[in-house]
Amino acid sequence: MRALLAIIRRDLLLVMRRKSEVLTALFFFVVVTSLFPLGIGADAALLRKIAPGVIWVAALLATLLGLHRMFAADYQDGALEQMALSPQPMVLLVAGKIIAHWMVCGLPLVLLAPIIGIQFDLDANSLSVLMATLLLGTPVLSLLGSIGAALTLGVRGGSVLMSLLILPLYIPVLIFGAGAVYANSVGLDISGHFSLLSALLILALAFVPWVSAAAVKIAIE
Amino acid sequence: MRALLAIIRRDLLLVMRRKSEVLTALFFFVVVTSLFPLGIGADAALLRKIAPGVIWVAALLATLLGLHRMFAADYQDGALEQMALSPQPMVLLVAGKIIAHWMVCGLPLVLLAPIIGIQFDLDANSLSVLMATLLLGTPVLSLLGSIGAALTLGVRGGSVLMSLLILPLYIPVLIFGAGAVYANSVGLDISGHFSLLSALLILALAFVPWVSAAAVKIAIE
Amino acid sequence: MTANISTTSSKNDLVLEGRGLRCVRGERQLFTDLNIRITSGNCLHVRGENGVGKTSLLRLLTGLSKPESGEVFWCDHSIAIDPATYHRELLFLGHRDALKEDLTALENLQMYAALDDVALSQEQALAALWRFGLRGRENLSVNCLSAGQKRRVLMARMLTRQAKLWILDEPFNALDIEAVHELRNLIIEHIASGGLVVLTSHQEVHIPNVQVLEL
Amino acid sequence: MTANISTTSSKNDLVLEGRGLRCVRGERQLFTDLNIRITSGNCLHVRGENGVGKTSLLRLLTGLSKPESGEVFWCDHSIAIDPATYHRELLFLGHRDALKEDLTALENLQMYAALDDVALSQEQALAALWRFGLRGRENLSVNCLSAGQKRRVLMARMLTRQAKLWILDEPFNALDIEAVHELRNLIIEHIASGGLVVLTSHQEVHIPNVQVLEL
Amino acid sequence: MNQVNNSSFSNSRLINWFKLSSPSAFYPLAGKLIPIFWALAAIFGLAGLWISFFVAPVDAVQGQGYRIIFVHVPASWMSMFLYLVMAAWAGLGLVFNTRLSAMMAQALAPIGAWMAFLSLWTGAFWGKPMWGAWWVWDARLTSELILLFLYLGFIALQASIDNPRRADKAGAILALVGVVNVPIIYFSVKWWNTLHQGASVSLTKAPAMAQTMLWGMLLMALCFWMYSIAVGLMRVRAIILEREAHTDWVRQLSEVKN
Amino acid sequence: MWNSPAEFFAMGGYALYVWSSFGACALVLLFEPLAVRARFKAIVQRLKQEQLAEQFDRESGK
Ligand code: HEM
Ligand SMILES: Nc1ncnc2c1ncn2[C@@H]1O[C@H](COP(=O)(O)OP(=O)(O)OP(=O)(O)O)[C@@H](O)[C@H]1O
Ligand SMILES: Nc1ncnc2c1ncn2[C@@H]1O[C@H](COP(=O)(O)OP(=O)(O)OP(=O)(O)O)[C@@H](O)[C@H]1O
Ligand SMILES: [Mg+2]
Ligand SMILES: [Mg+2]
Repeated sequence: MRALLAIIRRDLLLVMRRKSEVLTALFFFVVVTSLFPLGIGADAALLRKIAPGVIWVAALLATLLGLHRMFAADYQDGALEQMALSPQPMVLLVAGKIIAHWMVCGLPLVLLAPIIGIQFDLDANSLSVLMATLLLGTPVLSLLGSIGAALTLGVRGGSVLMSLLILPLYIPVLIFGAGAVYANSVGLDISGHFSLLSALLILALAFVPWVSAAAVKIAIE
Repeated sequence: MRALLAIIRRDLLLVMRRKSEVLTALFFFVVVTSLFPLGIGADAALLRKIAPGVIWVAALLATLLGLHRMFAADYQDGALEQMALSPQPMVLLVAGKIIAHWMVCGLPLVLLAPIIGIQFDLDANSLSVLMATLLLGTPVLSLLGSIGAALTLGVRGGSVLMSLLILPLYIPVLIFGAGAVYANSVGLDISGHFSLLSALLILALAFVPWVSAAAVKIAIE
Repeated sequence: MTANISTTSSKNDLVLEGRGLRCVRGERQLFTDLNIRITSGNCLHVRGENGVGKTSLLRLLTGLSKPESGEVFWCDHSIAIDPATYHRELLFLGHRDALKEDLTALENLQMYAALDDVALSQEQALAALWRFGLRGRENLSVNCLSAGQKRRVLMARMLTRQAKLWILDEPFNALDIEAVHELRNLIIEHIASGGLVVLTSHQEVHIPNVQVLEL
Repeated sequence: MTANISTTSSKNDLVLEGRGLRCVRGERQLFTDLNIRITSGNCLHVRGENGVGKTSLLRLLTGLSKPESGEVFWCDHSIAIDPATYHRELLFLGHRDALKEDLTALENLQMYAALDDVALSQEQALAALWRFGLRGRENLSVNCLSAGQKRRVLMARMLTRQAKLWILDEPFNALDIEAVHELRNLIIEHIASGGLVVLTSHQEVHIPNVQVLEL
Repeated sequence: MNQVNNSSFSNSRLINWFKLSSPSAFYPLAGKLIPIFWALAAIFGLAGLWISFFVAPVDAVQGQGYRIIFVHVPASWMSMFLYLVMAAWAGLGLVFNTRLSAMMAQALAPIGAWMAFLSLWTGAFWGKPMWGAWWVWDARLTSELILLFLYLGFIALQASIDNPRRADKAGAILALVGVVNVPIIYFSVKWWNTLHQGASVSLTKAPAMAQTMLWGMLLMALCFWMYSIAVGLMRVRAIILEREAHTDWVRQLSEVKN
Repeated sequence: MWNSPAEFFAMGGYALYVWSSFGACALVLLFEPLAVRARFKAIVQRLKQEQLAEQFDRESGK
């Protein structure tokens, strides 16, 4: 437990040392979502229709962008090796890193989503559903992402390869997440979407840290 | 001139060494464009409307993803330092790297765009306009991107910071590029869009390599 | 095996043993059927020309990579079976310094202590850094340090980490004469207190109880 | 700290000169009013403990960083004015090896030759690699090479690059005894043919015409 | 005592299996099997094509266009089935650290990717006349596209890791994670209301399509299956030679000797 | 069922779609084994060359 906290603290400290890094995932999210009205035109009805999809895709990409940071830097300078040689089980360290990643790249998106939503002219009800789906979905994104980050360690062109591996796995989250917001806006029942998202989260929590730990071990060998 | 070719050859060789890397920017493009219909829903008329915007945004992001490769790896292992110490002017080296980047991350997008367009149900005329705008626009993206890549060298969290610096610069390209396709689809004249895109390209070609070279020099110091 | 009659002697006699180690890199066999045995209070100096497989051997001994055949034992237990207890006793320094460039020397030290489950007060950490000539630079981020100063931070880690077995890959690199001296003393001290050391170096090391393994 | 060092030349050919150099890192002044002068056929060995500013001085001399005050002259021309001609004469090896890990040793060598505008045939490149014991490993990608083998690739580059001035930061690191010997011969050869060498090293270097600068 | 005997017995059986699972034993065996599977593929293929073009009657609704079904369905089935087989081999390799099973997985991936591609391609060429669009974003089509991405990701990951042992393990992890997608493809038509046809072949219900059509589809599917095995074995032989190039038994092979 | 080859190839107006599908399948299914065979030949060739090189080494060593 102490080690888990230590690793979270360490990762957050590293992020804080570069103040810009805390904000950049956020800004990326904001900029990408702002690009769409520019590329598509400012038709309010159209924007409202595509809002959930666009916001969710932007969240996906923003998460992706921070993923390379999860293990790559530690791998390169040998710190990951040292962690593998510490008496802590690898799963714990991996879990710590996933949590830290979510706190930097996931949580801020959830908090910022309402502001973006307003830009797309969503009403209060939709906004709250959007936030709820993001709150359930972004941890899954961080978890699944860790697998890709671990598998592509030390592989040249890793960050692009990683997106290739990870994005297909993200699709269910995207479908249910954006689907819930859309269903809500047309007055359908959304409890099904939420229970599916929760199921994804629970499954991911239960299995992914072990998978990622195995992948990290393979990479170090 | 010989050095320019040498640097292009070198960068392409490095990419080829990882065969996957040639294809991954492409696949990223395909995957991202496929995400949108999933997030937004399968209404064909709606998709046709947002297609130019989505494809252009995806092209932007795909270019962005390969940018970190332009200088960062060379910076980290000291190769960029060695290049600065070679008797070639820095501008030449930077130009070579930009060309190599475009050949890997820009050109394939142009060639692949029609297939993506079909997924969004665009007609043949729109497809050809789309390709033409991408052909003019992607070099600008590579050029402008090089500035960001150079400025964020050695800065931790650089790749995220870079997107932040670069995306605003990309906005004009996005607006004219996507705008041309949209204008064409509603039967408006598009020569204005094209001349603006060409002007952007010429300006970028004339100035950007010098700016990037200066930024690289600052980073090495 | 279920009935494991552990005959561990009450004396703290630690043994690192490699039996029949074989290492293959690419299509090249670096060494085969290598047996080594080091006990408490001894130092093994692995020597050999560049590329002969010293680093590869050290990584096998830490358990970071697996031998093609053969096994490594720590106090008669295979290290593959219970790595956590083995790692508790182990300190490995590789070619790379494994310091986070954005953190200060002090923070790096404290972070590793937390990961290694070692209690380390601020004073102890500072004292360790000062001992190796980093006074006044404790709060400088590591990327501002010179090549030798980074290695000195690692020496401070060696001091604070209470590991019995040290595996050091070219620890004398980039150190100035005084620091080399200091490090040698540290190793001698460690051996004297019953520790084990495995190291590589291209220079002579003047340490008592040193066995040389020519690869 | 102030220091003055100069080597007397019999003939009036190549001269590297630093006049009144001052270097500040962070809030710490590393050296001030440093004057150095090296002429053809001489070697300057910069010494000093870790963190005293050796690497910083070398980077000033290459023009990679600019001095706080003072200037560096190559044959009486300030290097800031026409870096291209200066760089044509210069070879710098830093702490990092600047090899692309994905390319083979041979490709790395050829790539640098193209960048440096040096004609280098395949045979020459291979001969250079073979001279430094890399026979059979020319086509192995560099990340498969051991620490010392990477440095040997750099030595091959020193051989193929026709530069007059070599600036080498701890070139003996990670090399085995034989390679150290080989490198020393290379440097002696270079000096004998009228080249200039500036190097740092924590060990003694046994080279004729060597001037020592204690920082 | 008894127990010991038992275990040694099963051990010897295991050893037999492990013997076969060594590349040197498998290589010649594969060489012998390949022509058999080619022959089977040809027989099934000819029969299947005969039925598809000359026996199966015209469809009342879709006209002759429906004949695409005879390649579309086998390709779709194989793309899913091959993924499962590939993941199973990869998983075996990960758990038991057998080289051969990892090589099998590696050999199957490209075939699977091609099958997924063919499923998409033929589907698109079917969709244009039937639905009026080359592509719609329906659940089955999308999940099949994801399957293609998974195959490509697997291939790309393995290609970009130099160390073959590490490539095997990393690939195995990815393949196993991706297995989740296969049931999604299969049940997508059931779970979501979509344009795409539901399963018309089921063990419980009476077949919903004409008997001859069913036969044609099954024969073509068998042909694709045998084909996949044949090509898989061919590729695995090449991979074995590449990976084991430095071993003695490869040097002794007649095809390698001068 | 078919009265003439032309009718067969016309596929009741669906020629483009049917033949594109079957054609693509045929192409891919043919291409695959050819590619695999090329790969196999390349590796065998390499192995042969290596053996030759070794032979030369041995002979010149004597
Ligand atoms: C790119 C587009 C398409 C893809 C990716 C696709 C994918 C699939 C897959 C994966 C299956 C096998 C699943 C199963 O057996 O349940 C399948 C079966 C089938 N598909 Fe498609 N399909 C596409 C387009 C079409 C079109 C346009 C039609 C017809 C209008 C069609 C008709 C069928 C039929 C009849 C089956 C057989 C179902 C059965 O009997 O089980 N498909 N397709
Ligand atoms: N930003 C900074 N703030 C304060 N001090 C700094 C900063 N950057 C570098 N320094 C100091 O400057 C010195 C750098 O010296 P340099 O790297 O030239 O050392 P060196 O003589 O090469 O040492 P070594 O033998 O260890 O390689 C170090 O003492 C370092 O602490
Ligand atoms: N993938 C590979 N293919 C072929 N040879 C390899 C591969 N990986 C490593 N090697 C070889 O294995 C050896 C690695 O040795 P190692 O790094 O253990 O050397 P070392 O004794 O530590 O040398 P140094 O003194 O230079 O650090 C080198 O000779 C290297 O060329
Ligand atoms: Mg080594
Ligand atoms: Mg230094």
